[in-house]
Amino acid sequence: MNILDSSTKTAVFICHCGTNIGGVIDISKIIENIKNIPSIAVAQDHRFLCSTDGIETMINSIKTSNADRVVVAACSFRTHEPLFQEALHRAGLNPYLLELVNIRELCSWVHENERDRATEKALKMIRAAIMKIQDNQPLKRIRLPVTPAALVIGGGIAGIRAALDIAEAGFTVYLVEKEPSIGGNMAKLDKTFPTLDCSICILGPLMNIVAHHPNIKLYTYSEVISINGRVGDFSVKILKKPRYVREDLCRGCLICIAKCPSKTVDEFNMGLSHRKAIYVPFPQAVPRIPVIDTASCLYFQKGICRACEKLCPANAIDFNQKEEVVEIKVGAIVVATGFEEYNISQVYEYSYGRYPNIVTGLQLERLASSYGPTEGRLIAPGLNREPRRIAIINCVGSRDERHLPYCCRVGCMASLKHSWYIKHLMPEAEVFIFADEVRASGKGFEEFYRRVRLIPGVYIVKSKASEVRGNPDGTLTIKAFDPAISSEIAITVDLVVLEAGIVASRGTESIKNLLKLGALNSGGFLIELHPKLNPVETAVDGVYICGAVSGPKDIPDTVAQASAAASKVISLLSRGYIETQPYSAIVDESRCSGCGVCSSVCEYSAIKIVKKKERSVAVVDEALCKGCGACVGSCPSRAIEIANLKLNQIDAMVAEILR
Amino acid sequence: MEMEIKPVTRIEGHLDIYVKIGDEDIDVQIKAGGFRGFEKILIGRPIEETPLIVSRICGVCPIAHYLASIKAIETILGIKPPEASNTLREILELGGVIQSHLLHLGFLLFPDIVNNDKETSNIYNTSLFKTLIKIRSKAIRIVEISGGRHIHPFNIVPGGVLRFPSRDELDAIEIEAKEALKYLSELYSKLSENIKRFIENNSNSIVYEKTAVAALSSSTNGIAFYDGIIRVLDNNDSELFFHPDDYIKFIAEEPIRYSYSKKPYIVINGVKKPFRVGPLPRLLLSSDIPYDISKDLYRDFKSVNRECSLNPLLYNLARLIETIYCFEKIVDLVDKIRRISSISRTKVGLREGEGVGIVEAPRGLLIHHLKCNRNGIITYANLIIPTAINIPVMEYDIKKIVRCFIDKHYAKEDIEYNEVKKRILSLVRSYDPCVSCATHNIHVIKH
Amino acid sequence: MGLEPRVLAFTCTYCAYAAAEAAGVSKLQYPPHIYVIRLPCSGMFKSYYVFKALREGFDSILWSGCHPPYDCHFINGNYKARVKAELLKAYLKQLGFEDQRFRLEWISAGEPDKFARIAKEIVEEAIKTPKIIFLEHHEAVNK
Amino acid sequence: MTISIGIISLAYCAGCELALISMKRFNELLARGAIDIKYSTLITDKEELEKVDVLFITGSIRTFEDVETIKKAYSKASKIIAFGTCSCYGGIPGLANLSKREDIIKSIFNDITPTISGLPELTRFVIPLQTVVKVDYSVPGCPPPEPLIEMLLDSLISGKEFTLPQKSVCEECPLNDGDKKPLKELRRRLIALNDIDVDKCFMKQGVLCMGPATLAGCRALCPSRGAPCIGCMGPLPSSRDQAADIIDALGGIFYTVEPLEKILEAIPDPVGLLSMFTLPYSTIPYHKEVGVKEVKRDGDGD
Repeated sequence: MNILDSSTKTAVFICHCGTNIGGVIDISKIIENIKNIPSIAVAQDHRFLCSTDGIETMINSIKTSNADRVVVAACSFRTHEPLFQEALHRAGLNPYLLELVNIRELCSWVHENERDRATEKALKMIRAAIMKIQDNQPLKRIRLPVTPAALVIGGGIAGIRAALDIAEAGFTVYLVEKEPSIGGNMAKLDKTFPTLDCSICILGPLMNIVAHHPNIKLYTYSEVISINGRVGDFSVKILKKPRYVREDLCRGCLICIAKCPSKTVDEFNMGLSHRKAIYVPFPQAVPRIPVIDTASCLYFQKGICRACEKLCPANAIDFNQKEEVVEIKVGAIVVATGFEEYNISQVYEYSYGRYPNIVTGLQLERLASSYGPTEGRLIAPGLNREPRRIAIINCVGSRDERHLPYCCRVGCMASLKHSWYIKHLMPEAEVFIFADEVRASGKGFEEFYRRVRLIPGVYIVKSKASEVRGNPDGTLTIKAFDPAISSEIAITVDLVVLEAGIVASRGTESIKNLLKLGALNSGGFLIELHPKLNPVETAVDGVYICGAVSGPKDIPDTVAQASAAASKVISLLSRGYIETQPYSAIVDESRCSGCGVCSSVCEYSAIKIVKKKERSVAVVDEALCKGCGACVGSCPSRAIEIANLKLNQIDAMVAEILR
Repeated sequence: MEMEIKPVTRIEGHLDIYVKIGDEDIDVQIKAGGFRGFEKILIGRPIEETPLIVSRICGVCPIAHYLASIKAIETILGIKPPEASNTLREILELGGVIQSHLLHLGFLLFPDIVNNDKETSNIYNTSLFKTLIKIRSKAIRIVEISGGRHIHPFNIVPGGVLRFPSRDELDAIEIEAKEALKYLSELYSKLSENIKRFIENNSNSIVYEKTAVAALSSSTNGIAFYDGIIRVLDNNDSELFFHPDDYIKFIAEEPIRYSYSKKPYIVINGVKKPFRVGPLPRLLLSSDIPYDISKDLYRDFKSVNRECSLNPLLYNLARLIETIYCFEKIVDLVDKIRRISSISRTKVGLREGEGVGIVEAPRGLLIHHLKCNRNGIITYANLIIPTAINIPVMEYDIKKIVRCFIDKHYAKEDIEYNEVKKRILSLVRSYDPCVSCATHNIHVIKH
Repeated sequence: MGLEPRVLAFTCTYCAYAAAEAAGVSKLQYPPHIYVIRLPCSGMFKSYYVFKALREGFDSILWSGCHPPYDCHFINGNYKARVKAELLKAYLKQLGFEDQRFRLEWISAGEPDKFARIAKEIVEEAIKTPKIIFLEHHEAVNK
Repeated sequence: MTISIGIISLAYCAGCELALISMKRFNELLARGAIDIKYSTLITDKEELEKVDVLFITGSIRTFEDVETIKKAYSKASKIIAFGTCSCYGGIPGLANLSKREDIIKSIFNDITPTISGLPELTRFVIPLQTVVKVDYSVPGCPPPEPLIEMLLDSLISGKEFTLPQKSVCEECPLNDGDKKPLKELRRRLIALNDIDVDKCFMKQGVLCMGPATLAGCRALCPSRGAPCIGCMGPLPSSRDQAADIIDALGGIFYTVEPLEKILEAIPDPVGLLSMFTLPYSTIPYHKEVGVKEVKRDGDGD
């Protein structure tokens, strides 16, 4: 657009920012220059434009000069754009008719010793902005309604906490858990560090509240299979796997389990014991409704038995149950799919999986648990007796470029806790912790560390173990380099505990793909919107993450994040509407060929190709569009543009700088 | 005396002729205009794009260029296309020859062979023109089915063809060819009479120089357009055969005094000789034709013109016979293609190398010689074009015409300019020179 | 007239532009020949901008965005820019233009020093490289 | 009413002229006397161009002789049509803009320095007609596709304005389903031949197709008959750079390419492949050495 015959009237305000700008740039010279541009209605400077006086001056000048667009040359849009936009609004102008030029950070502060050139550069920047704003359009944020319900994926402590918080605020929550019971990893722990609370004693009550909360609809033994839509309006499909036990009839007497003749490996006890083909994972399971495992059930495998069906007093066994797909609508989604232990059989030097007396940290939790395979007695699996000497190796797979480059954040404290378990159960035992450093940075952690260190018989070897090897008598020898004596040492023990690294749980990837979230290559953890300022938001509006799915965390951090995610959901749902940011992509249908490049490029599924009058054209869902411009950058027809950052506006800036 | 024909009309491209009649000798120079520089353009291009680029050398015979380079590339990559795709290429090549020949008969030569006084003043409104156009449109349809598009086709790729025609499309080729043959048989006697009359009217008794002739030849010494070895008949009637890959030993190019162009010569026993290529040499070199209609016409033609005395105006008649032959061969090939499995392509991979592709273009022998590096990028390209081969011979022929007129009139001042010009033009047009091809890079200029 | 040489920098809002602003906050000095245009994301890369800027008289063009793999605020805009830049560089190279006329750099919001260093480098390079003037089509017939 | 036409040609292959006279419609108009070819060295005997209603100019400008031809012809027609891609955008001969004219001559004449005058001198680089003279209509295509010629003839007969399509080949392409999510990685066309399905969108199969960046009007002739578009129709009206547009699309679609060198394995000749027909028309129309003046700097100054 040629500003010489422009019918627009532009107001320009230049801020001295005290001496921050005015001390370097000759503002009066710039004002003189731009006053000659015909479309300029007013060009003014001010010592502090962001002061109350500055804002009032701006508003008055805009009103008296009848300006219809405004260029402010001052500082960063990040800090000051809302303020100046509000000024425009008060002066009766659409706030998007503002162009803020940063002549402070991008000019006066970085060219302090070159006043003339800095002045020239600032002038060009301002003139370019004047050219650019000629084509700015008034923009409007769009309001869209929000479905007052939320989906929480994952029934561990994070999902439970988030679901409860949202439900307490009065909104419907659908809590989906793939296992037969909620509880997650925390239900497997015996105690929690550093306080040594009984884990299930603090988790169990919450699980029960969830089960009976009027606002929570619980889907256990279920998986999310499809998610469509946008913030405020997601449609979700949940696949309910058949339990073969009718939830409406079962009273939880568990007679069926007692009479079931078939046994198989118990996953909840980490493979350390056996369970029946019909089972509840653990005594405190919620819901307390058994599940038939078809892989080990005699009826499903051989067509015989049906003992459970015959003996069930409630006639709840139903071998004909089928998969069921439930469709729900929600306004927000919380992903809390948690973690699992890294597959440490890949850490070959520690021989996990090759000797029975090598267990992971979580397996030790089960061994120590009163409802575990040994009912709280610490029996070494391969010895059938209590071990006398135990080694704990830290950082197995973690902080290791070959495996997981990051710290698991809980292994150090877990190793101390495990030492405490051992000494608590067997005061005579000796415990060797192999750790090149012990990280104890949380609340009460250092104190716990001191407490464990003072227990006689707990030794910390400040070194990474180099190898674990089995001996013919069933014992194990650990080799390590001890820096304290600058020599290699070898310690023979009865049991080795490997504190395994942590990765995102197996189900996370499919959820990530359904929601188009970002994930890290190592560990598969989901990426937050901003690591500092938006730790529970994601790049997809209306989708939040909490707990170990976004990275290794201990329980307090997980719970805090869960509540944070819940509060984000609550504020979204209670507001009842969303406002889209107005910088969305705009399709020029006279140019669009419907080639589909933009819709394929869009990471937010905001663009669809639809038939309009026999011709295919791209249509943007403004509610989904983030205004990133990936489509603009890829459109071979130059048919799609971002509002107020159109191609000709960039051209105009480029041309003006070169003028 | 000097004479200038600028531009030569009713030929493809810009061609100017300069004749200077001195006291002792006659100097003839043919200047081809236009310049594009394809051999430079080709350097640096990926080999698979080469056929698409060389096709743009000429809009009249793109198919010949296209297929010659495909063959060169396949030699480089060491791949053999499936039989069905080779047959389809041959159909395409024949279709291309027909449409070029009929362009010449129906447009370029047309004003000379139509008796327009009988019908209408608008030669394009004669039934002869309309029929020729109709036949040509059938050839175009055949090319479109086999090559994708009739000017600058795209269906052929290194290793085979992109899309193989469906059963219905093969049927369509057959139907078009058969219909064309029907029209041509009806038209033949009238058309050949007109052409013969034109030849008679313009030949007088000029005896043209006998030169060597060359063409691709099948294993049975028959006409070969797509695949064969090169057969040369020297002006002393001795024969020479060589394989396309050996062309470099037998076909030389050298710069000439008045031109920047390299002109091709055939080397026979160490002697460089100009030679003719095109429809006439093709017919003369062929032992026989196996098809019903064209066999008789061919035998007829051969019996009258047994000697290779070579009146270049006979090119016009040869073109008509060849057109019929090509349609008949297409019918034959469609029949063959139905009987073999229609695998479209063989596997291709890159490698470094060098390859020569030779086909018979409508105007004669066309040679593409390419080299590429291991990334499949062209590093060398040499193209030998039939029109360029014929230009030196055309210059001899024009000299003969002028000489004949001088002999007739004794004094060169008495020569009737327009009469000579008419003769020269009919001669040059008979060769159907394709100057775009010839000037893909060369420049023949006056001094 | 004006500052010579001239460098145009396209920056993404969340990383490179943030770094440019942070360079200002830290008062890191660099030559004033560089002009910054803020785009939402480096994925908005349009090759057209580079051609146009070069043709119209910019001596060098810098395209900058967030570090791969995870920094991009819009998931993978930087990857899209990366592939386009690679093709564009090869294209310009084939047309005989020096590598320094077009640069792609990843600058995170936490690297103001890197922004200042690159700005300085690119201007210094531009000073060493001759200024180019394109012939118009009608000038091709001047002998 | 009879419309007199003339056809002149510059650096060309005659394909455009042939496309015109091979049109059924054109031959009908000829027979009816609605069109009278006043000048064409291909099919008429006239040696000089006389006044005509419509002048078709085919081919690009490569020599000073071409310039003279235009100068002589320009005033003799009431309507000038840049006919064919060479005339509109430079065409394949335009790829010669990658080399200096001296180098072109040298490569062709085998290092024999020309000593004889009379050679029409080459222009510094190939020029598309429409960049140096005003044309009434430009009709791109190599050769111009039948539907477009049909439209042009309609407009000439009826006197209505001729307008080019505004959209890309994808719009007309039967293989375009509005989705370009790649099913395979980007590969070189030759390599892709080994597993390509010619009835599916080529881009999705990881094959460079210029369709998205190429003007419509051909009814997607090549893709609909099994070949990827090579861009002969030139850029869309909003653009001068097919290369820029297709690079953008490729980057958006194939952003996961790893390692990055693979992208250049797939596109080994960016200029030749992405500006095959339009280099002389694009924003940077030639190799730097061909058309760029370099001015040494004294240092950084104001």
